[in-house]
Amino acid sequence: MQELITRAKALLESGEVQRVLGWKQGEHIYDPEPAFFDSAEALKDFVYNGFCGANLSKYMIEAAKLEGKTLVFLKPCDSYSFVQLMKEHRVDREKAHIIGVGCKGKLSVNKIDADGILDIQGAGYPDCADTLTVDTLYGQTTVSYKDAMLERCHVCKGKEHMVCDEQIGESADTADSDRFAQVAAIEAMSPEEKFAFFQSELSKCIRCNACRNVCPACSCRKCVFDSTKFDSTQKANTTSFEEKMFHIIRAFHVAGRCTDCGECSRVCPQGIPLHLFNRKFIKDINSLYGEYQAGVDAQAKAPLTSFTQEDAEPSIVAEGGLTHA
Amino acid sequence: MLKIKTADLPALYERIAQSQDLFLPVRSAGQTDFALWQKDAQVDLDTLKTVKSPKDVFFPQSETLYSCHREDGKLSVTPEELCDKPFVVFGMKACDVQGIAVLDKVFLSEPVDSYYAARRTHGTIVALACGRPETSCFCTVFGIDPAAPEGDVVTWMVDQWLYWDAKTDKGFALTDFLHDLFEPADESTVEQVKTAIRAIVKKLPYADLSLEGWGAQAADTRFDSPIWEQLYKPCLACGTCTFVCPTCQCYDIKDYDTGSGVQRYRCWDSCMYSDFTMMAHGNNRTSQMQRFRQRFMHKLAYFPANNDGVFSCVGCGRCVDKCPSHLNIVKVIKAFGKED
Amino acid sequence: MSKQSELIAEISGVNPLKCMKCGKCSASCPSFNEMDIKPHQFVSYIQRDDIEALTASKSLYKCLSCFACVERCPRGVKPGKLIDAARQLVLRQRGQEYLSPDEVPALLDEETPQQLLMSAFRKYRR
Amino acid sequence: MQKIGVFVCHCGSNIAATVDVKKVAKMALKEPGVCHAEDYPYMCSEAGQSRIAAAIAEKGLTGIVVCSCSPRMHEATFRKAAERCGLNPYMVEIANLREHCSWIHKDMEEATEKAVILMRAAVAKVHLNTPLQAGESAVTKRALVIGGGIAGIQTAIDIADAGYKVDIVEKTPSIGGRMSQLDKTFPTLDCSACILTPKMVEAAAHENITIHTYSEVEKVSGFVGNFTVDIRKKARMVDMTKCTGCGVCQEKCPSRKTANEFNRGLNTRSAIYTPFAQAIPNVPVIDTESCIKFKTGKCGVCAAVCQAGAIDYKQQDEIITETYGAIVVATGFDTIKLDKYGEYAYGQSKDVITSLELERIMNAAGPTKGHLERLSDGKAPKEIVFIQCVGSRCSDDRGKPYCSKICCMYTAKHAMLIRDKYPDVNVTVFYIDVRTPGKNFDEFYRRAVEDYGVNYVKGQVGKVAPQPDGSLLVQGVDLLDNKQILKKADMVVLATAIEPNPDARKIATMLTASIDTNNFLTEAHPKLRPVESPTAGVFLSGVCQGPKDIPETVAQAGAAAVKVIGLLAKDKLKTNPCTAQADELLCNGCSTCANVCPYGAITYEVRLVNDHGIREERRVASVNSALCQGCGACTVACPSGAMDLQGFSNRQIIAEVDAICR
Amino acid sequence: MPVNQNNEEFRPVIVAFCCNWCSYAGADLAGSSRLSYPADVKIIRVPCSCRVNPMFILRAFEKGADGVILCGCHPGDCHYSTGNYYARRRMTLLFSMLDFIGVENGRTRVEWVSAAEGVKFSETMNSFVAKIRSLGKNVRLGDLRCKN
Repeated sequence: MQELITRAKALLESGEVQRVLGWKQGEHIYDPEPAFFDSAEALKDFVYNGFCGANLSKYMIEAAKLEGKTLVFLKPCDSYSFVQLMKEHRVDREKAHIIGVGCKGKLSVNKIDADGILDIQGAGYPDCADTLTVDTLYGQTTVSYKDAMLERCHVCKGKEHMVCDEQIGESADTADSDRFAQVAAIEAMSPEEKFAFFQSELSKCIRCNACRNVCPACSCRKCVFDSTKFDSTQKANTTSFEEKMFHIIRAFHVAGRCTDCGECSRVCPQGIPLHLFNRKFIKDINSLYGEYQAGVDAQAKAPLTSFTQEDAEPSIVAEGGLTHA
Repeated sequence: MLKIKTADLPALYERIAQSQDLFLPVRSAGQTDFALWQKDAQVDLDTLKTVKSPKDVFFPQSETLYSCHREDGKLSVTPEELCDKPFVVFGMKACDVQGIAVLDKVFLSEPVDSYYAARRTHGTIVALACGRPETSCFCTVFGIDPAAPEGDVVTWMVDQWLYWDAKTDKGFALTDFLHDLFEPADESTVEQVKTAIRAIVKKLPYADLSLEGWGAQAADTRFDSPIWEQLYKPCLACGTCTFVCPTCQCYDIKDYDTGSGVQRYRCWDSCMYSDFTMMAHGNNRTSQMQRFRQRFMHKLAYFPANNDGVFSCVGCGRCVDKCPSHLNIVKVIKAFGKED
Repeated sequence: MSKQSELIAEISGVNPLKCMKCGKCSASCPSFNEMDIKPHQFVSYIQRDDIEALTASKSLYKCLSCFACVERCPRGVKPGKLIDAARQLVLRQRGQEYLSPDEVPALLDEETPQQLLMSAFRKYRR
Repeated sequence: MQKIGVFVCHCGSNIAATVDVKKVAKMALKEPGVCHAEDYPYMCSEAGQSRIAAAIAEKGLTGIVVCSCSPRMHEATFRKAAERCGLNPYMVEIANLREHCSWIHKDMEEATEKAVILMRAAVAKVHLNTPLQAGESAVTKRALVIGGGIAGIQTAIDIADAGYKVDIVEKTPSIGGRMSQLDKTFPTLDCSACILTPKMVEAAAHENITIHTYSEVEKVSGFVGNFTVDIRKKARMVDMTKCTGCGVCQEKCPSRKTANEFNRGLNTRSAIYTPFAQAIPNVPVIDTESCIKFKTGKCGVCAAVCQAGAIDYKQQDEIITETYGAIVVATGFDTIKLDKYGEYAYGQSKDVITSLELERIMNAAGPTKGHLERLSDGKAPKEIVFIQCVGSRCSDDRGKPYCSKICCMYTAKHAMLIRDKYPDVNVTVFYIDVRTPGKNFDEFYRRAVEDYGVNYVKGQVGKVAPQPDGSLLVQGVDLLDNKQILKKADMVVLATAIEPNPDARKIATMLTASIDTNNFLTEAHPKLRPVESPTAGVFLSGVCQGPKDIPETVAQAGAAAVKVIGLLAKDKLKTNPCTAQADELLCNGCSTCANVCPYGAITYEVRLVNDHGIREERRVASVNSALCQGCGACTVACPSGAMDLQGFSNRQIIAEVDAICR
Repeated sequence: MPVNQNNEEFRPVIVAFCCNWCSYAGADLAGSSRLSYPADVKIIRVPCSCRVNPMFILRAFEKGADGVILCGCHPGDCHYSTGNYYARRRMTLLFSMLDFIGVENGRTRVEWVSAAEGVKFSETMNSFVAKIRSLGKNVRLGDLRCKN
């Protein structure tokens, strides 16, 4: 972490960058917030630990409007989002100085089953422990680092940064489960079971729009659900239809653009596994149109803006051709 | 003071539900929220904080106000019927009950919101003292005692028992209705529990949060502070904090075309949204900084200014737990504290 | 069409109406001269429902099932399949009156090529 | 709120017999905004239109719905009627009560109920219609003809004669096409070259015609009146400006083993070659695949002998970009491959040939200098069998389902010519039907039979078996005699089916012109618009549209030319106003829409935007409405809904959906 | 709610989006050839199959449609050359998602119908209506407010 601060200070002082986009120390170890630092002095609050899960790419849209360069720290998986945003002309590569920061898996405080958490040891970076020690109001407990990791880290896309000017810190590939296992398990359900599953998950949705607003792919200036263009404006779900409509359309709009960064699931206050929608599309796209990972190549043709003459017919769905693929 | 074995609570729920709707914390798909009790409901009194506050029992996320129907060129308007059946909310915490008190100030002052008033009239609140306060709790900062909530009935969970103390007429009526399920209890046990809770509360990290400088005068002194520019930056402009908050009371009114008519309904709105209070001329708060400032100034300055110093934050800490950017009212209060 | 013609159409999977009377089948047929009803005429019998004449004809058994007509018919009418279907009709009417496999060896002529035997099986009993 | 008038047409009894038109009109009056509704026997008639006009004037209608036949039939009629009354033509919507309702339903109640819903959907849509103005686009006064055969040449000459510039793009080194390969033409037996060559020369010499031979169309963009076409001019390796056409290079070329395409591979040619003597331009090309210089680097004979110094081994393909107002497709045909017809022994015996090969054999400039001889041994044949319908009228995958149309006549011609020149040769024709509709066609065929003694046998050939003695045993059938025929022949000629040029599909795709399952280009209307493609500005000439003989081809070529002239005569074209529009306040500038636009109509610009008081520079999409054809692909690709389509807007379609589902 | 098996009484609401150049003309041809199909089908004309936004399809279901079918030009024959290829990908993914969340997959369909295929148009509509009748009312995707 000190290395990051030193480098950031140097870049700020040399005038190379005007500001630093990173994470700021919160009240506890587990609540750092994304923050802009304008001065070397401000960097005293800079923090980088296992709880810095927030993907800073989306903040670069606003940063692109500011004078001068912004130094941004991107974890390997965040860098996919930045490339995708570059592809969509939403960020300005010229105005970004990207430090690819190492990552050994990010943690979710929600996955630590303890009341009254005061402090957590072992969540630092780069020296993270296999087992986290959790001090609470009601005593001490432990949890393994792996068990406290965000869902996305279990299907880690790897240690490589897709874009950066320099790299600081080691990364670890934390993948230990099949990215599409959950999707396949749902595909194997009967229609009734599928419906019941999503009904119970989506009925929790409070339409806070956190999933949308955190999503680097949902970078529309004005979302269709906020505009009158489709007579689709909704503030709150009134019926179960609206929950589905919102999440299907949201997933559809980011299909082929979603890098599977997992921010939607991370921020959902109701713990809805929203990544399932995106991953279903990714799985279908991979099996129908060839492996495609958004955010790898800013020049690659996106699956929904390209085609081949031999593409599968939509009837493949009714024929069950996608559920066993 | 009465008590009932926790193992017998299902019988109590069933009894209540025989004659009225019962809302209580129910676990579903891994999360606990207040919901209508049904036979197979997984009641969860262990989770301290439901994701959403129980305010939607009185002020639903979305409710129809009236319906219009057109036939043969004529328009008929049918107002939605007001709540006219008694119901019980079981398991509200001290902060949540205070949240309702805040909403009362808004909806029960003139002009009275008849939809809300009808529900308040018919609802009986059974409050539950907080067994294990959480790191994010800071209700005591607002003078709330989590060991002794307000409510029509106040309850405490002690070992295998639920202690039951009716406080109001509604509370006594409910207790009478259920009387055969209870046995008499000793108040001293409850007093011990209260003491224990108060001891934990003192250890909470935000227990000594200072509200100095807030209140009515902050409207003048803190509106133009440069701190806002710094604070709002990580805000994603989502509505999580607003929708989980027990006191946020803003709503939008919209029309839904059902094909055969129009339903006019209202639904929660969030001052964090870019189209909040959007009108024909545009929006009166055009930047996210302004919207962000609005939320906290409303809770900590404007509301007390208009309500005898009562803050419209109850320190439940839900926004602290749920903000995707780990941004929250505690950080805001502290940021200004440091500045002073 | 009568029941029998329909049956033939069903067994053969052939639509006799597709025939354009080009004669390619008859031109291709190695047994043409031995047949009383010529391959290109099969469809006419079926179209005019004269199945009796067809099943009584010599052609039924003169067809070698070489399938040259099936291969070459430009319209997919496949007279070889039609006549095969007619044979099947006859066999069905005749019931169980056919050789059982254990009777065959006794009737075998040393000189008979194996291939002819196979096509004979195909021809007389599917 | 709009003031909407609803006009329900009886269409005589076509609609009124199954739909209660009075009820539809009555129900219309209950719809919001509808202040006038009436029914009338023929809305499209003069009287019907004047009723619409009267209602517009009296009630001050701002939008109208006509419940009638398909909009594809009379939308234009009613739009014009509205326009005459001062109502914007795009304030008219049609509810299709005939094709989509009365004609397919029998039950009156059911049909009426549906008719009311269709009317409602149209009313709901028209509420959201906005007046649209057709834009104008200039017409480039130049036409492109793809293909330099008789069809292309004729079209080009006709257009050029009317005073417009025309370019011909021909793939091979010379114009002339299939017709240049023919010997004589039916039914007059005049020499093909004698009538074609003057046309070729005329085209070459025409001041308005530019010929690009040895060239191919590479890319087409744009739209009617404004096509932009990339043409690849393949490297000839011979400088057109220097070559005198003396032919010495071809004589001296040491590589002489390449199959001669012009002679259908019946003999060989040199690596530097002109396809035939009368070629235009008379400038050879080097076939780099055969040329020793290109294969080994060691040769250069042609350059050494060329006195004009025209040989240029360093020439590269060149791409030129031209703009055109109209494009004519005249890509012609080829004969099908016969590899699936093993029974005819084509490819197995040199003496089984196609009719087109016979044309070359009969031609004085052909491989046998016009002598009828067997290609196997050079002997004169005594017995020749012609087989008709080889690959034509086949419903299987070996051949083509259609009649190739020209075979009956050219076979009669061949038979007649042979009998005329070699009376001792017996000619037998196996046929299925002899089809001779055409002026003097049947007379011509009868002459072959009656005057020249050609033996016509009704029946097909099952097998052609090459015999050890070099003869061919033809096993056929005489259906009229009900006899199988075994005939020894010295030569068998196959009337091979024709198919569209294999490049037709590629070109149709480039032009977004539609094409049928047999790769013939589709006409805009089979009866009324036979020389136009459904794609505006693209016209069809010759066999690319369907099998034709020379007179028909020339006639169609002229017809296509007239259509082109009619188009080029206009200075401006009205453009479809139903184009996409980007809302700059919603646009993210993400380029997704541009990625799916087939017309390149969407560009991006950085613009100062005032978004409810926030002024900032934004990268936003901008639609060139002259290029946009209104497909709507961008509207769905756009995640924020910034892109919308005029005339078919999101809200209009949703209004229709709502009206239908309510 | 029980699933209505081949319920002849049940009159489904079916929205058919037809592209202007092929399928709408195919429907016209079905009409002029008097090839009948149930009146439950209501056609909306769109310029091209690629104009159909998934929002339109969900909207139809929201407002009470029991089935939605999209008809366009055959692949390779699009008037705009590529529109139906985009539509094909979009609809495949949308249908797959609807299937994923448990909506009966027979409720949506895409068919390519050319201007010459009046017979196919009518056959397609007949079979689609039969399918929707067998599936019964759409209860999984409707908005409850539209039912009264």
